[in-house]
Amino acid sequence: MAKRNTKVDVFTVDGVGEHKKKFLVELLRQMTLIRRFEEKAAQMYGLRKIGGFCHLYNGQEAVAVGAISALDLKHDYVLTAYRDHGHALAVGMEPNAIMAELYGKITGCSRGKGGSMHMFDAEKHFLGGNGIVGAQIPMATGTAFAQMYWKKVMGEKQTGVTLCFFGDGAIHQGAFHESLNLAAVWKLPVIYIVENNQFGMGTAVHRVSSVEDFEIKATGFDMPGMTIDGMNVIAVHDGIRKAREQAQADETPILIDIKTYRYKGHSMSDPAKYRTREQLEQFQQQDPILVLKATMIDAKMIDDDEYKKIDDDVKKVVNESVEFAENSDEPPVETMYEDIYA
Amino acid sequence: MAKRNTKVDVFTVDGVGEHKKKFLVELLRQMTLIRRFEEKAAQMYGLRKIGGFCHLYNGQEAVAVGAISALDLKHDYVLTAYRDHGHALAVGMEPNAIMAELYGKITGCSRGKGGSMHMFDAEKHFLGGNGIVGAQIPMATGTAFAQMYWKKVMGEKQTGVTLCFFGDGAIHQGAFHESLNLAAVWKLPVIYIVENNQFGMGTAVHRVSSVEDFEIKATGFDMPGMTIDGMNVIAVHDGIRKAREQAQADETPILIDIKTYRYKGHSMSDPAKYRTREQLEQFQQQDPILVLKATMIDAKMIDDDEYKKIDDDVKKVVNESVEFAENSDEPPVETMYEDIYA
Amino acid sequence: MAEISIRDALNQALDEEMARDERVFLLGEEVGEYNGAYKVSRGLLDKYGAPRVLDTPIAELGFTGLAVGAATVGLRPVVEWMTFNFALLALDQVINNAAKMRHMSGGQLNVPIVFRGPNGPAEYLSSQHSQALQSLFVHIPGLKVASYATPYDAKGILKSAIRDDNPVVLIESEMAYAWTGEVPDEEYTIPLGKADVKREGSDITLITYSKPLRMVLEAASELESMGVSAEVIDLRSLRPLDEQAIYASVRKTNRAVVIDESWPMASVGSHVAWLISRNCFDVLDAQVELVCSEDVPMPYNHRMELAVQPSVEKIIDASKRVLYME
Amino acid sequence: MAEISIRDALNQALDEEMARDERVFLLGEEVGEYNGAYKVSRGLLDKYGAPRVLDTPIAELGFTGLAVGAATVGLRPVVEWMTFNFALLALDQVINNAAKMRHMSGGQLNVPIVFRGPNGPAEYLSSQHSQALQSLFVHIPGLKVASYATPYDAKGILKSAIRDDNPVVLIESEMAYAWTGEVPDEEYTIPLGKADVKREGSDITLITYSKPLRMVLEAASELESMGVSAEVIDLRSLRPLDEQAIYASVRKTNRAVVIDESWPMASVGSHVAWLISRNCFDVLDAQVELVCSEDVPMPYNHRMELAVQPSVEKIIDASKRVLYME
Ligand SMILES: Cc1ncc(C[n+]2csc(CCOP(=O)(O)OP(=O)(O)O)c2C)c(N)n1
Ligand SMILES: Cc1ncc(C[n+]2csc(CCOP(=O)(O)OP(=O)(O)O)c2C)c(N)n1
Ligand SMILES: [Mg+2]
Ligand SMILES: [Mg+2]
Repeated sequence: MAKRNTKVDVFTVDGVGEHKKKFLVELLRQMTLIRRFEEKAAQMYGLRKIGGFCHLYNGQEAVAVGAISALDLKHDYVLTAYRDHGHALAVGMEPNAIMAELYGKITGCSRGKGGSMHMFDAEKHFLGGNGIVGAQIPMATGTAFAQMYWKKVMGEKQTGVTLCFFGDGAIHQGAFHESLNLAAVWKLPVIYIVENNQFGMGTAVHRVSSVEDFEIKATGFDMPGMTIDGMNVIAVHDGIRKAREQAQADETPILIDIKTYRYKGHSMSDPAKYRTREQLEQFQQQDPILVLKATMIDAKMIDDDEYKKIDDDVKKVVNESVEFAENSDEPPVETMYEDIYA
Repeated sequence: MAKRNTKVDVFTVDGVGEHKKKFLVELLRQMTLIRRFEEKAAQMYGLRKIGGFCHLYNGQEAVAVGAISALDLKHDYVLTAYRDHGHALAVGMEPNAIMAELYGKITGCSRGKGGSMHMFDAEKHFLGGNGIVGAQIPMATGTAFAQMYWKKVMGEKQTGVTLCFFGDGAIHQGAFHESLNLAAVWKLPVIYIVENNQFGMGTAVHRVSSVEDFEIKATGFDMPGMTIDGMNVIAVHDGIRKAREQAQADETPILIDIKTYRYKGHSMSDPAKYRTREQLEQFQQQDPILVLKATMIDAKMIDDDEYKKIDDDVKKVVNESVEFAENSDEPPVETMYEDIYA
Repeated sequence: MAEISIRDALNQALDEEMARDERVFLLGEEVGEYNGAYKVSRGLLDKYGAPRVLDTPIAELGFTGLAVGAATVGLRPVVEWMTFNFALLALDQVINNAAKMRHMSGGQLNVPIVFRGPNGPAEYLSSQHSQALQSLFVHIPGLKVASYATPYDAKGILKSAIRDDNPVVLIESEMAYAWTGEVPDEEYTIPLGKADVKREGSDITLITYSKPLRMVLEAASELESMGVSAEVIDLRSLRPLDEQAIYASVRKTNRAVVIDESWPMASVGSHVAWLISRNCFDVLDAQVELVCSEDVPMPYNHRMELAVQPSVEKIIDASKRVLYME
Repeated sequence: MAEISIRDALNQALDEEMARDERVFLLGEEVGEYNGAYKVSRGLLDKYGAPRVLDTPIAELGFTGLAVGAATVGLRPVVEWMTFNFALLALDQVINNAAKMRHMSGGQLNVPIVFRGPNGPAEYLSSQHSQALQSLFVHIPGLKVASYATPYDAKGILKSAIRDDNPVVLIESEMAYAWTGEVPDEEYTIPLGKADVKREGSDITLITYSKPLRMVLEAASELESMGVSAEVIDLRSLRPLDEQAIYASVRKTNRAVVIDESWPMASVGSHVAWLISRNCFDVLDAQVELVCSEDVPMPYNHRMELAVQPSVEKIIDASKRVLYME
């Protein structure tokens, strides 16, 4: 009764890889937009313009941006949990609609019904925004099922893959295990991405998990697995692009553990006393925005002025979203009876 | 994104190993008792003395008998699913109480309330008999938790392990995955035994599972795993004895895949058309009773006459259990209000 | 008109809808090769093949959630739960996802899905396998819930449910799958949300749904022989409830008994009984009685099993109380 | 007597019972190092250490079932569900195992366990996080269910629940954790199963439990200023229900309004309203009214959130209807 080897390799990329400036600037812009958006959301939360649970994405930007930039959202789908502002921005949703949703306004993407945890954009193939830890995993397996079905049954030529994001905490839900088996047996094109930010609320990964590298769980489903450096947006992009190709070519699900870190508390009400200043600083030294910026400066693709312009543009967009939200109407109370039955 | 090795070794034992005659005769007797009991139950079901779902254990006798014979039921616990007559007999419950329960009589172990799927004997540390596929897995993790707790918190010197039996079908339930992680993190002395009889109802293992050797799932929890030849009762006994020692010494859960086969349909109403005569016969050639008997004859521990005497004794016990059940009273209808709240 | 069983009526509905719309597919444990634990899906795998008919692993939460996800992008899954007892494992996906997805997305996503399977007591199964769990679903806004106790209703309602753009939970009964009745040869559907007067009467209204319907009709005949004219309403739809049909009848008879095989507390039955008590207060000549299952887990022993459930005798007794008959 | 919050009353109850009985332990997400998502378990990990206070993985089905198993062999777990919304994942273990183990084993096994945590709407949380789910538990024989809305009741009831040999579900409310009130310095318990008259009156009975109690008392004051004397009954225990206490009051006032923050259909509220309608039929001067949440999933927007829930105004309106006041 011995144990098996559970070592993994972390995939990363040195320098800019094979990428062009235009593309990397776009990644940089998106990450900066998310960072600035979250800073503003925190500020507005402090002013009580936003209420309830508000889970910020600071520190994890490279995951959503790197992964989603590898998709074709005409065909692919994205699902995630309640920490969803970053993904919503990365799929290209309007900051206005997201900020207005945080304000609970009728102009919000979910008409003020969903709030922070429930961003959706059906047209952009972004299906939320789920508040129950792990509950998006079966659903995402289902959108991948539809992608298989459209091809096999309905003869569609081009169908995509589904990207399913969830946290290191969610991995212990039975829903994860049931879904991976279903996806493996039915050969569904779904890429399961653990956004392994080291904590589920106040609980460090090792306190509730017997393995810290989740790629290893793929073995139990005879499924390919991978581990990616999540502070490096290029690594995330390249890794997910390969995974996407493999998922389609081999008709297989893939499990990917992306190592990242959340800078803020779990939600706005969490002072995050359960971790050390040192750990936080260690990750902030690999900040995904700074890393990409530095890499691009090294590669002479960008300079500080150019970055400042990006940042200024982004700040303007974010400020406008606040203005938009402020000026939007509250939903008429009668709308509480709407959007329930089709 | 490669896959890992998922090969396993099957543990078995040649000949009688290091066992004495007396012990092996007892294993033989228990397996024969179960076989004869189930044959009688089938017969009584045909006569409508027994109703509902009735899941027989024919073919799998070596699993319950081999495993439970490795326990100390003063300290250890056993939990299983609805296919539970064999385990009930193996822990030493009275055939009378089991048959009466099948008849729904007040003298049944569960006072006629549980029936075939819900055999219990609290004194013998047999905690059911659970009808929901996989639902005993968290519960068994809980009795192992209590075993740890008694030692750590309450200072008890000697506490045992928990044996948790479940089917190859149950392994895809989220409950399995959640339990294994809990047991691994909290170092609980639980031995998870997959009674891998190749089918969950009419569904062959490979049709609903991406792996056929479930030992491999231990890897995802960094837990020891093992695979045992379940048609060989000595192998099961020796394997579980070792696992029990390791679970206690190393304070660890262990996952064991025991390869076996069910001779009858899933329940009495199933004609089992989903499998081939050949497959059935192939397993019947390794019938656990015949194998042990042959091994013992080879080792000159027993002869045909001696076996016939065992069989005759067992048949008598089984016939008496029918008589007991026939002559027992129906539960008074008012007892339906009893046994609900303590 | 052909005389067929509820089992076959459901099979026809599935078959016709799968033929009509390629997006409709069926999944669940043993629905394919085994032709269904209760043979409702007989022949469909042969006819449509995988993945239109899919045998799932025993993973209720996972395959239910998978179907919910597939529905949000336009497929139309029919999920068979082998029994509702096992659906408790899937409740999170039904309540937190299926019932809320349209709402949380501000109307962007629909979830056109059917959840169905046998519910309530069968025989000799003990407490984990004999639960009538509809009240848990009826409680939840965002779901529709319906039932049937005749082949005609079964076929028409299942077809409507499959075409509905909302999550619809259909409660069936193992004991009733073999019940037969006439079903038109032409295609038809029955709108969700409509109760049906299964027998007209003037002295008392008996309100029920699903399996107890038969026993209620029997009780009505027996009442007739006692000189009492009972109207029998089959609710069929539980969410939404056809309140107008209920009140119209009670306003005529001034007396009502609700018959529900659920446990009493926080049940469909006690809810309907309160609705009548409240909305017909001015015309009620007696309290509204509820005949339901005893408030106990179901025992295995068959005599006790029967004693736990509603019976013709219990219905007559309740009717007599409401009619002030001794 | 000290003036403390419900949060601290619960904390004291846990602390005292853990000190009294080594078999009592607490498990749940974030109950240990984080001191509880809502700080109910503050200090307990420091005082008792692991494994008496255990931070679990996010695996509601698994850790709930683990606790059920531990209870069957004599430990006395207190399971904290971070909120009841997440308990839907654990329902199989609660309904099919905890509530049935004693029954299926013919009385051999007890399951002395407490399930507790916040239930019902808080603020700005949308539909997956704002559900009052008690009706799903109250429906199930084999469970006990109770609630509290004062520190005194909270402490006394939690202590009784921990000492009870049955599975007890305790519904709490995030919004009420900070509510304060007097709690005796001496040890005490409150028996499960007993309602409490929180205010005496003679013209109308207002029946409620849990968080709405405050609002009901406010409504009662307002009614008083209108010349109406309202009696307020806090059910506290939902299963079993203290029916006698309810009927005794209604037989005095002849009028009743039930206030429940659940959805209406198949709810605790409509059940109690029917019980009164049936068992006080002879003395009721008006229909029994139910003030509950709107039958919709909870929106995030705060104005709508408030509009969905019961309010003082809605209670007054319902009371007026029952009193035939315009
Ligand atoms: C089923 C369920 N249980 C508990 C919660 C409460 N909760 C919300 S977030 C969270 C931690 C999740 O951690 P992780 O999956 O690592 O995601 P992260 O917050 O780190 O992005 C918990 C316990 C929930 N929302 N759903
Ligand atoms: C949660 C749940 N789902 C479905 C069922 C119906 N069911 C009973 S046994 C069974 C097959 C189980 O197969 P396996 O675990 O391999 O055990 P075996 O019958 O082979 O011993 C199924 C699907 C159930 N009892 N519980
Ligand atoms: Mg995390
Ligand atoms: Mg099997």
